[in-house]
Amino acid sequence: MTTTILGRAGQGKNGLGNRQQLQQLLAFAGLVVIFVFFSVASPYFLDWANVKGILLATAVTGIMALGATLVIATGGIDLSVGTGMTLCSVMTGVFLANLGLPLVVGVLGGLAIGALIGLLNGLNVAYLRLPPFIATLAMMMVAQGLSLVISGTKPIYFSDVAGFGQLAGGELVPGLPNAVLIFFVAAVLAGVTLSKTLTGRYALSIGSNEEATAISGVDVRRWKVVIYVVAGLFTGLAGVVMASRLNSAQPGLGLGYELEAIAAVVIGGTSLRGGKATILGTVIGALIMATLTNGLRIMSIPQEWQKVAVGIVIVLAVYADMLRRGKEA
Amino acid sequence: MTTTILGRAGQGKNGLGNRQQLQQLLAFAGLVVIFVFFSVASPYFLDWANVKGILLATAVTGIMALGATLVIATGGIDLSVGTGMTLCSVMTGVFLANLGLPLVVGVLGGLAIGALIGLLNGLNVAYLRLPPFIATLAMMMVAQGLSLVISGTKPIYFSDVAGFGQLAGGELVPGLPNAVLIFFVAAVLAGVTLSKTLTGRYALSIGSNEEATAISGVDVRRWKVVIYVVAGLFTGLAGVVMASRLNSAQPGLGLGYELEAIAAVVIGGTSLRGGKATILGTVIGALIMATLTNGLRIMSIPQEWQKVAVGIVIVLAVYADMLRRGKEA
Amino acid sequence: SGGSGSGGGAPGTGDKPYVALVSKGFQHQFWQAVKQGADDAAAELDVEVTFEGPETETEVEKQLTMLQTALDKSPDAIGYAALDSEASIPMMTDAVSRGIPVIAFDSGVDSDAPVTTVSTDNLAASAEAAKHMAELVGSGKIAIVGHDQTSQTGQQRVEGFTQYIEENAPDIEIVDTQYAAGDQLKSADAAKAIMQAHPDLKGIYGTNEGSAIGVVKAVQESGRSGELTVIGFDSGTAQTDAIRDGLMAGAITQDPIKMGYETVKAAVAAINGEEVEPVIDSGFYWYDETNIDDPEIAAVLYE
Amino acid sequence: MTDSPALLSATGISKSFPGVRALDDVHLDLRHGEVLALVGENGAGKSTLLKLLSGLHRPDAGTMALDGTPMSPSGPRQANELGISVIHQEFHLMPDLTVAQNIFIGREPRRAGLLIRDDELERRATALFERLGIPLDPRQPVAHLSVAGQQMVEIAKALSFDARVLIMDEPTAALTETEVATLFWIVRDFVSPRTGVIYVSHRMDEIKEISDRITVLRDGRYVDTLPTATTETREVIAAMVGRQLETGVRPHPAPEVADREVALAVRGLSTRALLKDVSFELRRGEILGLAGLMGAGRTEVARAIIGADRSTGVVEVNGRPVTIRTPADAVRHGIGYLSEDRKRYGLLLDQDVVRNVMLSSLPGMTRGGFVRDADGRRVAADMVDRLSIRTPSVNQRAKNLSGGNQQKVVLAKWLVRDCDVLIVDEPTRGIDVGAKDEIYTLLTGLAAQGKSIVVISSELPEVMRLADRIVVMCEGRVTGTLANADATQHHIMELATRFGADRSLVTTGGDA
Ligand SMILES: Nc1ncnc2c1ncn2[C@@H]1O[C@H](COP(=O)(O)OP(=O)(O)OP(=O)(O)O)[C@@H](O)[C@H]1O
Ligand SMILES: Nc1ncnc2c1ncn2[C@@H]1O[C@H](COP(=O)(O)OP(=O)(O)OP(=O)(O)O)[C@@H](O)[C@H]1O
Ligand SMILES: O[C@@H]1[C@@H](O)[C@H](O)OC[C@H]1O
Ligand SMILES: [Mg+2]
Ligand SMILES: [Mg+2]
Repeated sequence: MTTTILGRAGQGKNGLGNRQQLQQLLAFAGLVVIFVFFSVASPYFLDWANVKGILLATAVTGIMALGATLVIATGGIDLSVGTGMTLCSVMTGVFLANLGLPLVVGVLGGLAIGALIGLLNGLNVAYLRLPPFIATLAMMMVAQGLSLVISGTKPIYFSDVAGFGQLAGGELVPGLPNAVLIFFVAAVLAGVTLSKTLTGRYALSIGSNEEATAISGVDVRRWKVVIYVVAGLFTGLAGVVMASRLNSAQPGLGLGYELEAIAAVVIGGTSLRGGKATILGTVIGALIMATLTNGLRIMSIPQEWQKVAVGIVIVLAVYADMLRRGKEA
Repeated sequence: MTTTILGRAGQGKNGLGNRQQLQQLLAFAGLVVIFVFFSVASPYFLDWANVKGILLATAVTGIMALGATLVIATGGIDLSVGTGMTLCSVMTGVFLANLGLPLVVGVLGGLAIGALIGLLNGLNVAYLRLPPFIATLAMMMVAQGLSLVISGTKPIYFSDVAGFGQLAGGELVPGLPNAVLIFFVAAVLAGVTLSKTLTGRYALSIGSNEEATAISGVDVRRWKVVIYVVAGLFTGLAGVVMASRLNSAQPGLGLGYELEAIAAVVIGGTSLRGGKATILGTVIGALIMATLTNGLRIMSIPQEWQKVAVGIVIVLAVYADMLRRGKEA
Repeated sequence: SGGSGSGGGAPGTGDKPYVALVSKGFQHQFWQAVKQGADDAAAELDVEVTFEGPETETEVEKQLTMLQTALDKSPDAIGYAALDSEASIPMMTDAVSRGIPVIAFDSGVDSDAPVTTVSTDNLAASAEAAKHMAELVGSGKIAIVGHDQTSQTGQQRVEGFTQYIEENAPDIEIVDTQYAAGDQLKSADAAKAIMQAHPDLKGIYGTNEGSAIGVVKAVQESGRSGELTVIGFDSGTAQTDAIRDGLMAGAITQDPIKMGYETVKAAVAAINGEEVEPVIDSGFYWYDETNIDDPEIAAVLYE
Repeated sequence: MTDSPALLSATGISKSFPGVRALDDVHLDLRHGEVLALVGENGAGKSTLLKLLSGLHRPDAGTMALDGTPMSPSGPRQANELGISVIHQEFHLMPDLTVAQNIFIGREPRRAGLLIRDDELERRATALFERLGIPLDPRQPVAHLSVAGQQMVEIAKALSFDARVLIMDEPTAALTETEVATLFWIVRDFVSPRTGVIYVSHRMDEIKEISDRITVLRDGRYVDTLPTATTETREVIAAMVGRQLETGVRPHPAPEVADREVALAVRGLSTRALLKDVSFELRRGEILGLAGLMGAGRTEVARAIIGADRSTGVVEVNGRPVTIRTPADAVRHGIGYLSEDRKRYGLLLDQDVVRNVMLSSLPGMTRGGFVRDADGRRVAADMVDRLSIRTPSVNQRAKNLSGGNQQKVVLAKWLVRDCDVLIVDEPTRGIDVGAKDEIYTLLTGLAAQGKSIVVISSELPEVMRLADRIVVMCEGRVTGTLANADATQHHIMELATRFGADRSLVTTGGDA
């Protein structure tokens, strides 16, 4: 749908699969260029400790971005991932620290809250037919408010919840923090969901042509709800990981994360118009953002210039990526 | 495009013109309901001082939302309005307070910076074919960074610039702050632009079907640039009004305004998919947001619950509005 | 939540005096502590109090709108923590002309309008932090993780610190200052990057609660606990725990509860036409492992 | 014939849309083993009737029955389950999904109930294409297919169900004769004593060839059902339009244009994908036909000329070489292009007739920078009149018009723009016989006024009827140019298949 008449040279030589693989490789190339640049610019950059830092910095936003990718695939948008994540953190805190439920129950509870947020988003979008922007904007505010109300505007600490901090901070794979491991596993799950399950297939189909999908006998409304619920599960996971990493639930946090998550998705090559999405792209998009920020900091570029630099690099990276793909956004 | 086969009863009774008038009237009814509710709930609400406060609170976001409406009509999005507005404030400060240029020159300079921001956005979107989300996200960061760099991260005060504060604060029409007057005049200009000029017509055509518009002989790329530049002018105007209202340019401000502006546009009934837009709707959307916030504050609803309430009311308002329009978003 | 005693009806409609507080924020524990102090005073002095503030400390315009709405409720007094010391002057003058006394808190305004100013001297407080940093580090490289680049508080917390080091500790070099909006995760990421770029870094100063906890997190995650001197600002459970666990050398705390309390008290005095001191210093304290449980310190720390 | 109930019947059907009574007490019955043609002018209500049968819309009144059992499908899926398979006039495809994914959407084979087996999906699609003789690549994204390719996907999709009733709404509008032949072979193969086909078309020769009986609608009302074998085309048309019509006449000997100046010259036009060294000249007042099989590159020539695609070569307007990088440049040089794909490249579906008709001519309809909507409405009303566009008002949205009427709106847009050179690509796609003739008259009239026209059409009779000269293409090359007098179907087909190498519906081209 996004192919414009101008400059459609060289289109469609390969099937969708090949093209997308190619495109991801190229986005990956962009990431590599950034990596190489910083490695040359700073001797401290290519340290495992620093790379680990980048990966950790990617994890939470990255997990949110995975869910957002599914929603964006339908042509929707999810503005509630940031504060929704916070609400999941807070509820995990309520379950574990306040109510003293077992670890597993608390974590599943956190995920369930995410699913619930997704369910409400999905119902509002699919059955009330609200524009996703409105439905999830409203949810963003409601979740933000509820986080504060429920927590009494105070952080909830997990200090007494044995093992909770290890969820994100431990290293099941030596040298690799669990948060990063969780991110990667979640990415694989999201990838399989997108490309191998009905949820993903219908997400793409709805994003490609909602009316035609409905006419083809797919229960579009039901599947939209499913898609938002699945996205909500990722929000829940992000909330749990966040809480574990901070060993506390911070009710005031979250606003602004949604934009970062969506940016990661779009930089990765997923179209906001729906129909086209790539999880690998999203992972790379999230890594590009985190790497840029880290690299500029390592180079001690003054904060105000960092913003300018990130903006310019994003334009360059996405443009270069598109050039190679034959200007087909 | 959002109409699905399910439940599209009653569509297309009238031409586009009539339908849109109707829809705006109904959104207006929503605003009236909110107004009546708060008037009954609080004795302070219907005070002219308070209504003036609401209008003032609407002005800056409202002006930004006007420009955003044009961009959204094309199916694009402008994330740079918030920090772009700040950069225009800061530059107005540089022109007037630092360089001591004449008032008119400084104000026109501020507008010109807005146009420049729009020009860059437009070029990136039209000629580099970047997704509007990416192009304007990058601009959002660049503008934020530059505001800090140029101002040296300190506010620029206009205390010595005679008459500047009067621009927004004065009352050409007694009882009505100029900022509000400027907003209304800008809204009329935007309305005329949208419905009566080539810029607006082509914006809607591009949003409706970009490829068909191009094949029809419209120079889509050039017009996109024009549209973003016009939107940038509104950003510039918002910056000047903001600076005048605060009698200072606050370099740290701006982030988050873009979401509010876009929300006003969407609540007003303009579709993020493009092709449908209404300036009156945007004005009403902006008023709904400001009125809600104000009313809840006047009722001294605890701040955390305010968010929850605003979220819920937005869902209700938009849903009710859609119901009456026959579920056609 | 809400204003204490706001009960069912809107504040100001009852017969109790009504004091509207417009602060710089409300989600931070610091502001919640201010609010608590205000609520305490309200209960004690039998007045109604409302408390609100914008989400971040850059939102100057949002705060002005809040102030405007507060004035529209015709309160008997206004408490105001200005994000920008000049932008609100016309509104405060307006309040004064309507006979509504204004109490400034947290930071002052460049105007005669306020009856009094209840605040922390942030320059002095951060110099105190620097003094302890200098003593603990002796010489070498240190860095700062700031919480806000544009607000007066944010800037003074860096300025006071830097000035002290430059003037009194020639052997110490501040190699980097990065800002991370007081977000714990982002502050942690920033601190890590700084540590990475300066392997021989000896200390980091975090300018508010979120920044300080982020720095602790970064040191912990890099496995360098004990090697770096971390100095924080404000309190909150995470910070006090970090000090008890030896992860943080110490921190400056203000006395937010007193700040809130004194603000409301001064407001009531002004309403009653009583004389009020032009400046009320709500004070600040250095606390570390050694004095954290002292009663006078414990009293000013909050969770 | 028999007293067993009809395979599919509809009685007393009425359906209204706001401002339009689309169907009024219509009935229809499809017998076992027959192909029933459904004909009528544009906007007569054919598509609406089919949408009722397939559950896309609900009738306001009337009943429908399948094998005598009353039915009222609640939606397309239920219609499918009942054994009714429909190829709608408007495609319902997901452009970002592959051909195979489109065909089996909603019926994906899965492993352990969870993971979609795309290999199996492709295998099934391949098998289906082999059975139907359709050269499609199952892994191709639909976005990369031409209109004809998309049409074939719709056909394959409809046949992938185990249907008893196959309903086809103008399936051949986008197809050339070879593909039509394939389709007819498929239809004949499908028909058995337990099945039946409803076939909508404006092409009378096809109806003659494929159908057993013909049901005629006019203005939303039932007119008659006629046995094909014993009915003259003339009579069918008379029933459709309610009067006698002269059709199929070749123009008077072409006017002598050879000595007129060249309005448009194309020299050595090539594209990376397909075109190789395409050259031709178009003179003032001339109608030039472009003929060829599907994928021959006619559309691509047009798109290259107007700058919609990148190409190399020279385009001269009035003897001067011009640089055309975008369609806007082309229009500036007086060249307009009516696309074969009205939905994608022609219409603003969400906007009304006025805005669509004005789109190409807006700058000329402004005063002092302001658009004069009154002008637009007047012009649109005039066009609605001239082209007999069936619409309740000029403020009707394009998407609510019938297919043929949409096509007329696109045509109207270009007539209003009044270009010196007009390239029309399948200009009468979906337009009924009567209106077709009016459009032919209109085009010849334009040429008589000195406009130059390129007609691209997959219907050879159309090209032969209109064109003074015919350029025939095959695989991106010009294989011959014929004067109207020398052009016979046989002759053209010979040139159109001159290379005879493997063609594919998959119009990606490039690596041939
Ligand atoms: N959704 C709709 N809303 C309003 N009017 C409609 C709608 N669908 C069809 N119509 C109108 O109903 C009438 C019948 O349309 P229909 O599409 O059935 O005609 P048709 O016989 O298929 O014509 P064609 O040969 O042009 O395809 C037309 O006047 C059309 O404008
Ligand atoms: N809608 C389209 N989108 C993208 N490419 C197209 C489109 N239409 C045609 N093409 C390109 O044009 C080339 C040749 O097909 P073209 O449409 O020009 O042939 P044609 O002779 O007009 O036949 P037909 O239109 O019947 O398919 C194809 O290789 C294809 O790449
Ligand atoms: O300005 C505030 C400051 O006074 C407090 O110490 O921490 C939070 C800040 O936002
Ligand atoms: Mg039809
Ligand atoms: Mg063609």
